[in-house]
Amino acid sequence: MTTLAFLLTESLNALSQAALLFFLGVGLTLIFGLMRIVNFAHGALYMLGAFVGYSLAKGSGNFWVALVGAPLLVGMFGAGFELTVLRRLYRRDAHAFLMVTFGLALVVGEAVRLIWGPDALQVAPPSALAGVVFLLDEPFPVYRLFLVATGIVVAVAIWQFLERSKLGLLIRATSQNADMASALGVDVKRIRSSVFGIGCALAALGGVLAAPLVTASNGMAATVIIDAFVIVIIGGMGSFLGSLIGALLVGFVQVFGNYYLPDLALAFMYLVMLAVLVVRPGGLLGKET
Amino acid sequence: MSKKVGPSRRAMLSVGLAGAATVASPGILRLTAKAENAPIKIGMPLALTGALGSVGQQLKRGAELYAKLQNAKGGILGRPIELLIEDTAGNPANCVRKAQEMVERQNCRLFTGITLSSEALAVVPKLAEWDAVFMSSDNGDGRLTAESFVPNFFRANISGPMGTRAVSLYLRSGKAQKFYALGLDYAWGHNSVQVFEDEVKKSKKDFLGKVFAPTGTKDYSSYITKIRQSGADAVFLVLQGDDNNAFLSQSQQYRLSEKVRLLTEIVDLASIRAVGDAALGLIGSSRYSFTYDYPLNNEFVALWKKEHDGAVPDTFEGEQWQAMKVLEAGITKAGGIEAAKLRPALEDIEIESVKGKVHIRKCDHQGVQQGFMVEVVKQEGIATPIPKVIATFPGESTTPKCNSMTFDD
Amino acid sequence: MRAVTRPILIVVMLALLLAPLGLPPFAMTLLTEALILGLFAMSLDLMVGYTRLISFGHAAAYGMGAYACGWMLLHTGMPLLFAVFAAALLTGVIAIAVGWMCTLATGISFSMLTLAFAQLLYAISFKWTSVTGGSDGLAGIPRTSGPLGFAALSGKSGFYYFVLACLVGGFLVCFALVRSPFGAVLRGIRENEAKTTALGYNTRLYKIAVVATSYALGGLAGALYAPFAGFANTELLFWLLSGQALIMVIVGGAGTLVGPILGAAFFMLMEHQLSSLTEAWALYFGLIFIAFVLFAPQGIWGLATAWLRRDAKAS
Amino acid sequence: MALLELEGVTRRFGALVALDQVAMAVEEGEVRAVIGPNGAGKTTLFNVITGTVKPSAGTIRFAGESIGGQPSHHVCRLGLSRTFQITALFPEMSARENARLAAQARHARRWQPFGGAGVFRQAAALADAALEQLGLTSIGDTPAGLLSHGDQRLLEVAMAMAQQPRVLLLDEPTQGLSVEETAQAVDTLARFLQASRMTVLLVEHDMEVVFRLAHRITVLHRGAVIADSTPDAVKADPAVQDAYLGGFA
Repeated sequence: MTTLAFLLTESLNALSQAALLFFLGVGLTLIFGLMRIVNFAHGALYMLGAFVGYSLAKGSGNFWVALVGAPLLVGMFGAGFELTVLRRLYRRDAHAFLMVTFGLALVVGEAVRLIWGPDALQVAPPSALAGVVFLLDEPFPVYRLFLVATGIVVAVAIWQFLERSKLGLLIRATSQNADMASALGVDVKRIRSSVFGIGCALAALGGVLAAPLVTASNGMAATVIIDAFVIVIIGGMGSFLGSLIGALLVGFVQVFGNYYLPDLALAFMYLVMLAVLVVRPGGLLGKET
Repeated sequence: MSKKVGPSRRAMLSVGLAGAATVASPGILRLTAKAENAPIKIGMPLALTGALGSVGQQLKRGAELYAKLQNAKGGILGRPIELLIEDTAGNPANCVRKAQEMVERQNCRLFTGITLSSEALAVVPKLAEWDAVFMSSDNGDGRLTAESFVPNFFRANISGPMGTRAVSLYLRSGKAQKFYALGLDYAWGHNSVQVFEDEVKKSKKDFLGKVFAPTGTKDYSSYITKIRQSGADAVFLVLQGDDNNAFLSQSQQYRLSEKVRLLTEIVDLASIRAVGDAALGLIGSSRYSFTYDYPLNNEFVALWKKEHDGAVPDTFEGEQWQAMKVLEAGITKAGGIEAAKLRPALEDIEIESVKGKVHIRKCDHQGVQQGFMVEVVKQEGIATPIPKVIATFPGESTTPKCNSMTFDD
Repeated sequence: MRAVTRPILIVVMLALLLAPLGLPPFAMTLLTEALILGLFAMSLDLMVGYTRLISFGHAAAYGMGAYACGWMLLHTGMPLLFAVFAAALLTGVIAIAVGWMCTLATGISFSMLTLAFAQLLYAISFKWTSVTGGSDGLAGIPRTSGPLGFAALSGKSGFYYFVLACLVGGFLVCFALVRSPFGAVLRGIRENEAKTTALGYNTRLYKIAVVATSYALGGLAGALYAPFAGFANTELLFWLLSGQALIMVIVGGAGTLVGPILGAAFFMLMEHQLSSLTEAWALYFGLIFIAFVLFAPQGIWGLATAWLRRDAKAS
Repeated sequence: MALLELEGVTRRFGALVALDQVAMAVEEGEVRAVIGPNGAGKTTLFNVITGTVKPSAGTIRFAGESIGGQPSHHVCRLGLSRTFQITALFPEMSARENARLAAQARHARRWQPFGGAGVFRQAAALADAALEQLGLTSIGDTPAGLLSHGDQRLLEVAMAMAQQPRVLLLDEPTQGLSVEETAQAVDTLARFLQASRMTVLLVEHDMEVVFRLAHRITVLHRGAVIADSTPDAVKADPAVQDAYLGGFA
């Protein structure tokens, strides 16, 4: 393998991981930006996405159905949870959200185990994406290129949504100041439900897309929630661009770090986070808290 | 690291404790009085949920079928078997607490099925105090019969080093010359990779390098790149659960097996089901395979299918079944379950099991048994690939020296 | 209020003192573990309830205490009494550095820095095999009895009394602390940190001090756990335990000291009993937390005091 | 010598010059107001004096000691106490506890981690005195968060006073109050200032309030001092009228 081929394939690997991390992080950061909620159930919803995706793919025989359907269903579930439970808590302190989302994580995790069983389940990529392409004579999985492309598409879509659409504008206004927004006649309640739903849908999208790489398994929630936190914190809580940068930074450091210093694999993310926070306590693009 | 404990001193201590406990505790006196038909309680603090919940569930099913059939035959020594099954979620703190509850509240003195090595290592030092015997059915950590050995511990299953040894014996006659190894970054991974490295070097082949990934790794691309760059003919994998599934799925997407032969320390059905065709061509040792053609095994598989709507028994279902059989033989021979009687009865016992002869050797309580090599292949009429037995090795050649994890030749 | 709770606390104290005489062995085992976890949760309450320093990494304190104590008991032959306190002290000293770093940030960033430290320790516990035993952890940790007639501590009831004494001692320390001038400043930081600084308090020093105290007491709990369970392993440093500790504090009632002790006992006993009844225990466990948030926002201690108050009014 | 003296104090935020060579001397017992249009640098001036923002250049002397660039908790302990433009209180504590915590900050054993009855007693005495000075004794046990807006503003002043400061810095004490509330608060403040002979540095938007309370006025415009005189002289100054007062006088 030439050095150039090595750098190219590893960079693409890093980008594909960054895409998966981004789906997790951006949902979390949107929710935080708007509602100041640290959603501990984010990992569980990611897992739910993978399992719902499994069933949809199996039932329809079509991965694309899963790719669209799972985020939709999980997003609706999230919006429903906001409507029924979270809505009652906005006047309460952070403790309430912490515990209620922790509770939700346990409930979703166990429900997945009860419905789909304890064994890991296979979600194969669609046949169009199952092959390899040769990049500088080295085989590279098409599926990973697809992840990179999806990451770019979703990032651009969210960015345009926030910048251009009316709801996006309202979300940005409400993130700045909820009282002012409601004084302007904005229906804050509806925005909160939508954003919580969108955040959960993005987590589920991450889950469906990760499933062909790691299978749908009961253990997948435990580790990703921390990854998502780290990315969001590195980028700055509530910052869309920050979550993108955080995901890229962690993706590259992890992939190259695993290669050059595998002994530190467990520590890279935290070292990056420590370094960033010591220099900029609010995260790279965050406001000082 | 933990010191080596001479069995004799601990043994004497536990006998002494047993005596003292019998005198001191009215509960035990009451129980011994009606021990004739009191149930035999077997404690199983299992990881039924959590990342290794799949393994815990297998152990549970294996034990439950055994207990059901054996109780239908009148139990052991005319006493019914009562399984005390509890979930630990794979957390050693829960495991120790649940086990302690079984001892203190239910007066349970037999354990099996403790799922994770970390759980087993936490429980094992307490066995003497509890005066309890622990028959391992899935713990692979070589240390349990080496540095961490205690007299009340027995292992009916194939250990990590034994699995690795089977792989290396198989390779001696193979064409592959250059090897690389990838293990999980914890005790089991390190031990097994070490055994493998020694074996490769002993057989005068090239060991090109090794790398360890932490449990919970989701992206194996960097490790796959390392394997590809090493130029090895074959890579030895010591992976488990989600990590194993992730690696196999991703290496298939990289077409890794077209270039490098994949060898693994442990092949099990749950993993094959999870990754499907990505497991095809995988060669590895198996702790138990339903495909092993042997009268007792065929009988067991038939029983299992009848009970479970035609499903075949998985690795740890078979292992747990065998562990129960060993325990049964020991209890029958000892005429009771008291550790002081059961321990000598189990030492040097030999039974016919689903995997052939199993002999619990006296020196470190390891069950000496055949090693199996399987290859994952497609079979007509079955959707998921199956592990086919391609070689067996006698127990004498796959079991390490007493109280160690290494091999002489 | 105080007039109502004080006699109750005295009765509970007496019951705890007499427990070994009447309780069966396993109830004693559970009670001892509940008290250890209670001490751990109470130590976190100093940060969460009294200073609004929400730590996502308190497992670091527990794990450090457990490993340090376990290592000393296994390798130095130091008696139990000294090893436990030395481990707590060591945890507190290391926490000064941790506190210094983490208090560079505030709010959620503070929480994440504590998490980062805990996870780095978790990674270290895997790698520093010669001291921590790697993934196997330290097993077979003895309760080495000491000189000066402290042999009784290694027995079942003796150890229970030792744990009880540590919990009561820890409680008195916390109780005095939160009612002292120092504690008044902590309340100030909790309610409005910028204002507290403007009044002329060097709030960062107070925060570092409270982190160190909290970790030292959390370390004490961990140091008791190691000889109690006989092992120390990486799970004790994992973030899941940090999350659980936070839940114990909130479910019990943050900022009450007694509440988190009850919360810890509730959490542990609930998990233990539920998981015996059903494999789907996590489902019910999660629903209980959600119900608590919705219907008992003040936590267990809030429920208990409200009930006592009503009782007192009725009589 | 003046109690608080500023010389050539400059503060830049990037290209923006928020304070430009500000010089000013506040005598003991004087009530000095700083006025100026929005963005003139009034709040930055407060922040520079109290140490929340470091000056880019210049010296600040308090009772002869240079305090420029010292951390705010240190500056505060020397005897400069401030209030904030946006009410900053401890909402769950009673008014008395708010003032007591403020007084405690001046106590040598403010950090004592046990007991502390003596510390509390002494601080409470100062707190009660300060509440009395501002006419808040009757609401001493009410949680600060539940007080009326006017009382909250006065409580802030009481908290500053409980610290027995040598200079009191008031940042828009009537900010956010209604007309009636303002009138009441200004009455109370005027009575209190007269009785206490406190040295005060005051930033205020409401010109009526300024002319009622201040002995002397400094006018800031784009970070620079454009006038520094008695209220009447400032009212008459055409430069000030141009820059700021408009048609007020």
